[in-house]
Amino acid sequence: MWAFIHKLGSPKWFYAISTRLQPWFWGAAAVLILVGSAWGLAFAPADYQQGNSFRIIYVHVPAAFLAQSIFVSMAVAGVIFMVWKIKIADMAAAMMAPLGAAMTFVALFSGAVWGVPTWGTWWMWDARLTSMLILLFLYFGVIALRGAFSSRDSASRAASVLAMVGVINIPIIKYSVDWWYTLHQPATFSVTSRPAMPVEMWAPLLIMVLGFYSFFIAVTLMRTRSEILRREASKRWVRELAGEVS
Amino acid sequence: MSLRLQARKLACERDDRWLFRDLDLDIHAGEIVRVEGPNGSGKTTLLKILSGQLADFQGELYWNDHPMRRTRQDFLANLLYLGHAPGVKAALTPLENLAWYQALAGEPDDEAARFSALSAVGLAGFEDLPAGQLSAGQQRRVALARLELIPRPLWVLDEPFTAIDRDGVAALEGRLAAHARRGGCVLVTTHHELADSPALRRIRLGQGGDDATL
Amino acid sequence: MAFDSLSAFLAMGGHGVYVWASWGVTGLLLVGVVLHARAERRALLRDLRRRARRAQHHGASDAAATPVSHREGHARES
Amino acid sequence: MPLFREPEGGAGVAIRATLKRDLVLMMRRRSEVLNPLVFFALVITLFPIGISPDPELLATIAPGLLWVAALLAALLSLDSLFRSDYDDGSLEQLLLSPQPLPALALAKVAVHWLLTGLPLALMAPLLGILLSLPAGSYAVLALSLALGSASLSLIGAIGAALTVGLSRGGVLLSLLVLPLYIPVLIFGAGAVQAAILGDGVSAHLAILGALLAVALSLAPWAIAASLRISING
Repeated sequence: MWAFIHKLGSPKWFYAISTRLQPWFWGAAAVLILVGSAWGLAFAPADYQQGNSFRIIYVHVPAAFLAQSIFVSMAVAGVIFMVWKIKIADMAAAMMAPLGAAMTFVALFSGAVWGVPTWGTWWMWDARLTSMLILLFLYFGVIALRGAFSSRDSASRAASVLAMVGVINIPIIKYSVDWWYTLHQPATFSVTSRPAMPVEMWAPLLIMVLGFYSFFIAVTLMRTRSEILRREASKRWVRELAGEVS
Repeated sequence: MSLRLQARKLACERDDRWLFRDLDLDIHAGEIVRVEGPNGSGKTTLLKILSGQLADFQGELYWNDHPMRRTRQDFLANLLYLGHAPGVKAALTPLENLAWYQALAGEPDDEAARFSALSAVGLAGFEDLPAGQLSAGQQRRVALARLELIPRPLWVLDEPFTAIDRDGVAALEGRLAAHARRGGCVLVTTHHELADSPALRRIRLGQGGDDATL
Repeated sequence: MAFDSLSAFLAMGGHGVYVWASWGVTGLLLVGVVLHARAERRALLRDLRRRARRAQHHGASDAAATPVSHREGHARES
Repeated sequence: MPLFREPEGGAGVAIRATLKRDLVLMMRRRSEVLNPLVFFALVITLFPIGISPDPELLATIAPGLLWVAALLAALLSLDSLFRSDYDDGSLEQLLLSPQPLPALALAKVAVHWLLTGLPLALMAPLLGILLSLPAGSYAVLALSLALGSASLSLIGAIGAALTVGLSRGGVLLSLLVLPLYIPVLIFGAGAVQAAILGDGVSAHLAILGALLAVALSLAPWAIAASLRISING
């Protein structure tokens, strides 16, 4: 009986909770990103070495953080789905993947553009950029695998397994790429690893990171709510809800 | 020995369509249970669920009154499943195919038993030919030889009569009846009409599933 | 304020192209994600409402039979 | 025949039988064993033609080329690892045996390595001559490939198990598996490079061994779980 409630009650409960939580995260995301952008773009001091191109850090680093965190979240959701059979976790994982890929792309793009003023080239096989590129392929793999199955349950399980395998590999890939990079490019200037940053520089960065995380949570809540409606369309409460909204 | 496979409130959804819902089953020793229904009604799916291959369903399975999750090992040790595909390697001879199945089932490596199982299904003289050179019906017979070779009380057979000639059908039908008489249990889908007997039960799966009844 | 004038702000000390390109692409992507999520939700609700109306026409019982999501592949010979 | 007999042969018997069966099967279809080797040789032939026959240039890029080509050759044969078993129904029988599935899957992967990874490793020094690979690195090349390709087979088998039920799984398989191959490639090619430079190679080989140990301890479970998913359709 409990299992029954657990299975069927959960999406409805999640829907109600997330409907209430969602505006807060949207608000936080908007405020944090606006404040962080204004501060980072206009008020933070220019870097003594890189000048104003340094301001790319305020989108590059949050996007890179998010890109990695989303993959880890996907794997955690996969574990929750596989072990406790909670479908909400899988819906969230499915909705996160494209956002994660988008964030990886942002990190790659901003990193590449940043490379022009710092290295004088659009692409450098920098350790961080290389890891990001591999992460992008991992995202593509998870998304493609999910799309390839005709049965939704199999698709969910396969994507969960791949996300778990991927998340075990990410640190291995990261360390091996770092090692490979130091071997081939000894003592090259790396864009983001620098001696202590003054507070006027890292405070906006922190705000931007928090803003990006809020944005991620808000988008995931919203899209998971949509996915609930899609998957549970035949359930009574969804039909009633659709009637109310209209 | 006890032999009881139960399903409670079994429901399975495929592509937003219920194959069956609220299906209760109770299968005992000495029974032949024939699953019936039109194409696409979920016969194979039901057999796969009942043989523990599919996880994507609602409801509970019990093996000898214990939840299947906990008795899976014991259940598998009692099960012999024959699927749509015969599971016969074309590049191996019937003898080699059976040897693998023997080892997989934890049976002793016994060549004489393999020979007699093959001759019981009418494949005497074909033991050492690559299975790829046999006809479809003969390949199916290689798979059926497992029924003679591996002692398992619960048989789950998906369309076992496919591609088999008339004599073979009669022999197999007799084989199923004999298994049930000895206290075994057979779960089968087939388009072939089985002769009525007290041991025979039918489960009908209807389109849409609401009318799935015993 | 790190800049004296608007033009200095836009020029970013000669690095304007790179800074604004990065920020622009990021901003566009974030806005795109939000718009996509909203469009997705609206389309879904529209679909659900249409189904609800149809169900009222046909009698409420068989609303469950038609799927919203049209995944590839249909019931194969089972 | 009795109605029921308790399975007495343990997992060891089943594993040995599966090893034997897969070896016999591969031996009867020798072209499947030879194809990756021929592919390996062909790809290595393309590089001097496409880049330059200059021995010095070739020597500097040889470790990477040999490793990448061997990796692709191993990938080529992965798709068929579970495919024929899936098609003829033996895979569902494998899943329904009362033996531990990870161990049986490991047996199949072991055969794959024995007939793909190991031959590729043994063949690589020959192709190294074609690329004027500096002397002194040949043994390391073969050893690193033998060690690394075992990890590749294990990781690749996860992808093969995930895609075996899909009709067009081949391309998807490469997409899933290649990013996961990168650490093995880095340390494998790195070992050969280190041997050429005269540095110690034991660190590289130790890391390759560590990667193999991780793959050996985790991959069989992932493969088993993936096979169960794929059989669901």
